[in-house]
Amino acid sequence: MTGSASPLAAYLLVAALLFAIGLAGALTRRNAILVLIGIELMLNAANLNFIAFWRYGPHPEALTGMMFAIFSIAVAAAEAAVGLGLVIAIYRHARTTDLDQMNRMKG
Amino acid sequence: MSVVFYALAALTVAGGLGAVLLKNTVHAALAVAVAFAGLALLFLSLDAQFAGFAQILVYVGAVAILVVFAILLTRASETPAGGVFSSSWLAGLAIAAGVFAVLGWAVLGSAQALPLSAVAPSATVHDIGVALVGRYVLPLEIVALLLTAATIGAVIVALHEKERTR
Amino acid sequence: MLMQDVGTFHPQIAGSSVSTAAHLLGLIPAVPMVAAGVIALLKQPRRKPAAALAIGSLGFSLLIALYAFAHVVADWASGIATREVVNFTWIQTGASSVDLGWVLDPLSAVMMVMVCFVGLLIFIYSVGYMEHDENFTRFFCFLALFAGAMLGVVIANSLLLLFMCWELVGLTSYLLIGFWYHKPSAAAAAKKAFLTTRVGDIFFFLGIVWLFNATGTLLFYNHGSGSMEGLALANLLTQHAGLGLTAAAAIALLIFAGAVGKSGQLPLHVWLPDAMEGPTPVSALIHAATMVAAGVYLVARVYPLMSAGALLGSGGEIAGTTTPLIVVTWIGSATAVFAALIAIAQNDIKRILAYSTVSQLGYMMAGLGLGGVAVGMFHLITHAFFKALLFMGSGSVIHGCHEEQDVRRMGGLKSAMPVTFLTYAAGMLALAGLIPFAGFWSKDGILEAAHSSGFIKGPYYLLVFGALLTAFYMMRQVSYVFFGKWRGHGHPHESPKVMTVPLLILAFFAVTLGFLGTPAWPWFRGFLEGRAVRFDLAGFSEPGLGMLMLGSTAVVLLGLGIGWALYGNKSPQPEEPDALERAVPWAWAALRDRLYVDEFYGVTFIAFYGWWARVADWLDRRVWGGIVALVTRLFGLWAQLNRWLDNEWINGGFDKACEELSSGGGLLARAQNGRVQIYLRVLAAAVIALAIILIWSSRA
Amino acid sequence: MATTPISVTVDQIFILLRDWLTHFLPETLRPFANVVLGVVAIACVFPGLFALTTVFERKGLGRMQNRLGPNRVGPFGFFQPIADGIKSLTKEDIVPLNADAVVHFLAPLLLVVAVFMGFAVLPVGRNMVLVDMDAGLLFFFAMGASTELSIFMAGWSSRNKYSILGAMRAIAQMISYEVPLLLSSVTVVMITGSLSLTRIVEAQNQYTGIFPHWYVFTPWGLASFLMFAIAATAETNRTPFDLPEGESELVAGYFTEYSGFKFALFFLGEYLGMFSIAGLGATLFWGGWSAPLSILNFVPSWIWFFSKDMAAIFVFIWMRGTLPRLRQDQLMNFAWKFVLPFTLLNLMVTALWRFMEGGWLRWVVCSVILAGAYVLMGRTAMHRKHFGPRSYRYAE
Repeated sequence: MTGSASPLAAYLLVAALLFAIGLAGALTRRNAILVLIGIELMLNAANLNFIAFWRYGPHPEALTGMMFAIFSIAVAAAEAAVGLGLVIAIYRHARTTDLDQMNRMKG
Repeated sequence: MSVVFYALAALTVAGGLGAVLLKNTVHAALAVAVAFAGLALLFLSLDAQFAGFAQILVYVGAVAILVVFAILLTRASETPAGGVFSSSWLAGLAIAAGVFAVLGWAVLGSAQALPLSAVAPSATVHDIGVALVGRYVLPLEIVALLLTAATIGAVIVALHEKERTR
Repeated sequence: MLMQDVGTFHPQIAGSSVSTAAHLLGLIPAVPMVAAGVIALLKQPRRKPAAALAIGSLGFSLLIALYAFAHVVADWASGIATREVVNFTWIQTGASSVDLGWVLDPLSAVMMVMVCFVGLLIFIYSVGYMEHDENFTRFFCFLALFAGAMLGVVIANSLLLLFMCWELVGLTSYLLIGFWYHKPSAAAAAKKAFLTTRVGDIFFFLGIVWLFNATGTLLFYNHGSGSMEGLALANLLTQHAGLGLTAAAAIALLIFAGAVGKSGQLPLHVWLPDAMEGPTPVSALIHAATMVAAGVYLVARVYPLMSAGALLGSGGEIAGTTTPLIVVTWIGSATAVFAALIAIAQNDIKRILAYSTVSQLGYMMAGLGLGGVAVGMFHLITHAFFKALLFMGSGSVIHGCHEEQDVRRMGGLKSAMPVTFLTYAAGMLALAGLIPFAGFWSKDGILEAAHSSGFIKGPYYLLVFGALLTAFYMMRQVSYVFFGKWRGHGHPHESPKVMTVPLLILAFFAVTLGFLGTPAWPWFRGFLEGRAVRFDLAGFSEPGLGMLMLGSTAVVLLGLGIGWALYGNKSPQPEEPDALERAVPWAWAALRDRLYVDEFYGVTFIAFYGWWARVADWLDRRVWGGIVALVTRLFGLWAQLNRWLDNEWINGGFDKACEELSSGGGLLARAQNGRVQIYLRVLAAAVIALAIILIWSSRA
Repeated sequence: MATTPISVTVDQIFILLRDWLTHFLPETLRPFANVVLGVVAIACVFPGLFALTTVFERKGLGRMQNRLGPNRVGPFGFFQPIADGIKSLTKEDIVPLNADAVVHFLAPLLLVVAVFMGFAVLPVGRNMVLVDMDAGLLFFFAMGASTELSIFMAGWSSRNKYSILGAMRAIAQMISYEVPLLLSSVTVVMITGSLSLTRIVEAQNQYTGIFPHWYVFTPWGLASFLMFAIAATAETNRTPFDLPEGESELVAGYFTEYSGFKFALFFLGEYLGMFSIAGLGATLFWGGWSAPLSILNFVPSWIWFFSKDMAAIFVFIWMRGTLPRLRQDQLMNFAWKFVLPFTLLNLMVTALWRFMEGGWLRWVVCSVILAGAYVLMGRTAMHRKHFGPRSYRYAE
């Protein structure tokens, strides 16, 4: 992140950091919703990578990275909706969102 | 790198850290909204206007709202007795740190090969629209299908079961 | 019905001279059949659509039939004997094929117009007659199905297609006789009709198979290669079938057996009087006008086969030399007298008419055998009209007398039911054969043919005697029903318009139809035989004809006179013995009991079947059952052995293996503990490992 | 300059003023200064309009309800907003003891900022747009979506059941109606082929004879506009969709626990939201700043924009004085079972319009489809009481 470094590297590092933070959240939080948030963060970090590579990549006019990010946003929205729906359903059933207690397959 | 970038990066990372570390679940959700907004601004700084606005619309406008709704519906805003972190949080943290180390190592290791700058590409809405219904029309349709399926699925999953409403 | 699907076949139309009328012919049976199908789907209370569909479909068929008839008449007027066929392949098996098709010639044209017209009138009549029946739609479904099948018989150009429709007709007859199936007598009558006709049909089917085997085709006409055309007939005449018969004669006799069954000839006539258990329109349509005439029509249709090898007279008349024709003649005339005798001693109004039908069918058969197609068919057509008229009239009487069928409990109806009386009288005089009613001309044709036959004289006397009897029993019936005093209960009333108008129309034809076939103007005969006719009073001056006509008129008048003398205006009470019974009680008892034919069948055939059934039952229980029980026991023992093997060896081994597997699985299951974060952690660790490997390897 | 007619000068007077002001500055600072001036203008004009609107609304509602309305401060009570402003600034700022103070403080700020952002892309006159963004419409909706989060923050941080219920209702309602709002706007985008609001206005600034090419005068445009108007009313929580602040049930909804200046900020945010969404509606369907008749082109474009905006505000007030409040389940059923299907159908019809080139036929076809669908859906919905029995799902 020195001044002489490529701006791409800086963006990639921020993305990596965000990814790691998201992963840490997903791995350490007990609440299922916050685990989902961590996963969203990881997804967003990947999106940042896509956009950064598109911006500094060899063929920006092909819009590949941009498109990937846009589709990824759409898919993430679907994922969030279904994921949270599942969490709510599980909560209704088990009265908890604690992942440590959510380890049974049988209701 | 400009001051703007550093500020935005700091904002984003701070939002992310807040999401992971804050004890209050709603605060964490709000923090993640900040991270999303920061990311949107980062997209804008990368000349990806459309993606940035889409990011705000989808993440701040919808996903964050969904998350807080889910939190309220599951009464997750009350801090649990056993702490907010999993019993084996240390292992998780170590692994996350390991991932960051590997990624950072990879980025820094190849930093010299990366381009120093590039002309700002133009990505007008028109270009994106043409690409979406041209080259990417199949993914577009599939995503449309996926979203429909996800909407229906989410509704069905979250619906009250009839006998439980009694 | 296959003809509906003509679009999916490829009609073999050899030559391009097939007219539109012939093409449209397939629709004639198809439309009522489709209507039957639609009616079958209607709900029970939807009476109006059901009746409208049935009547409309048959009306449509009538229009096409008239169109085809007009076409044939136009051809005939311009000197062409029409014979247009539309054939198509139904089944193709290797080199041979089973072909179906339909034919338009004068015979089928006349017949289909008659069937459509009489059928339509009876359909309309049924609307009134069945008004209060709860199964109204079912009735019209069957009627439409019958009409379609009957028309299929009429237009068929293939013995197979004819046979299919023939069986369909038999089925609908069964269904309609047993229409009031809750009456045990009706159910029994339906069964009897079905089984009795089946006896004839088996022979018929044998004949079909034989014919197909011998000629390779079942088409009647196929531009020279059909089974009723010269080549095939000549071939059949050269084959010998034993008993001194040629193959042609043998096949013709077999086919005639079918006609005997369907047309109620001796000895298979027993079902027809019982069939009167069905609703009266059914009796009129199926058991008087059309279906029973199908046997006659069949004989007419295969007439080339029947007469194969016969010598032709100078006027193209058949000289009646072939065995089948002799058999037909004798059976016909015997039936005519036999049934007329029984009819004398019956008291059920419809039963009298039923025996009269049997008798008249005998006339037709005799006419066919002696005088050729035109003579028999002419009587068939006129008979169809006046017999339908009589049945519908009797239906009107029954309807008006509150479902009373015993003639002794009627009387004096001529004032209560004037329209019915007048029309009935017209029909009765036509049946009796009084000049100038239709029956006179057609019956006279038969008598003339019998008289002029140079070979067999017996039938002539039988037929004349039959004519006397006919006049007598009809006079007896009319006297009982319409003259004298009312002896029933309640008050008789005239029937509604929907019933009387068809009666009037039929009565008109019963009076006038005969003029199509007078000796002066033998239009009908010319039309059927493809000869030109013109009006010529000289036709009456043939030698012997005048005497014959006078004689037959005298016979008829004699019969009517005896009848009037014995029964006219007497109004005997129901309990009183009949006038004839007082005279000759033993003969009366025999006639009343239908000459014991049913009883004879009862002690012979039916008893034999009963015995045979008991033998079969014993075999079934003791012999076959014992074998089955033995096999069962053996299998049971084998199964016990298997079970022991299963339990001790196979299951034991399996259990052991499963225990091992599950204890091994338990170890693995620990990894799958349901904690998503643990999974995620493993995943992330694996990513780290992979990334390190990747980078390391790219470095190296 | 000498050749430009006076009407053009009047039309562009604010631009000229800005250029005159910034030409004192060095070249490099000018764009920045232009933006600053624009922001200042927006920050002055719309709150000023807000002040005017409050007094007009209260007086207008007074008329409709057969009373006088405020008439004490200044001539005809026109200085009432000033008095209100002073009052709200000087009142004690109460924060409940249990409240989450930071979030409680941030919520109104975030709301006002997000709403203000929306004005950045709204062309209020010819050449008068702060940022002519390529994806202007998307930006507008992105900002609009952000307000929901601030409403949640306000409701949740107050630790009050009325607040949280109000916030939940508001968010559910806004999310539900955001879908038809977006979809009905998409029709305009389909026809114009651009997300830029200036381009959309320019596409409508054409005339056949003296009549303008406004989208509201096409079948699909009219249908879109009606759906847009319904959705916009719901988005801004105005009557008959003002359940989130239904005072008979929820005191004041999500800002029950706000007082003083923060309350004023919410009030401001709500009215600014009305201005912006009304301005967007005018821009999308009523030709933005373009004149209703070509002969009226001499009137400055910004006058047209603001008159259309104000006319829309008047309709809002009028509806508030006229219509009763819906029930929550009726509201949601209406959104998902009527408005959304109809906008989806309208989308199809718009595509049909786009591909049936010219001719009167597309007028007939599109009108018939839309009218038929409207009548059919409306009738069946009414007939089957499709708006459902009362359900407490949202209030749980």
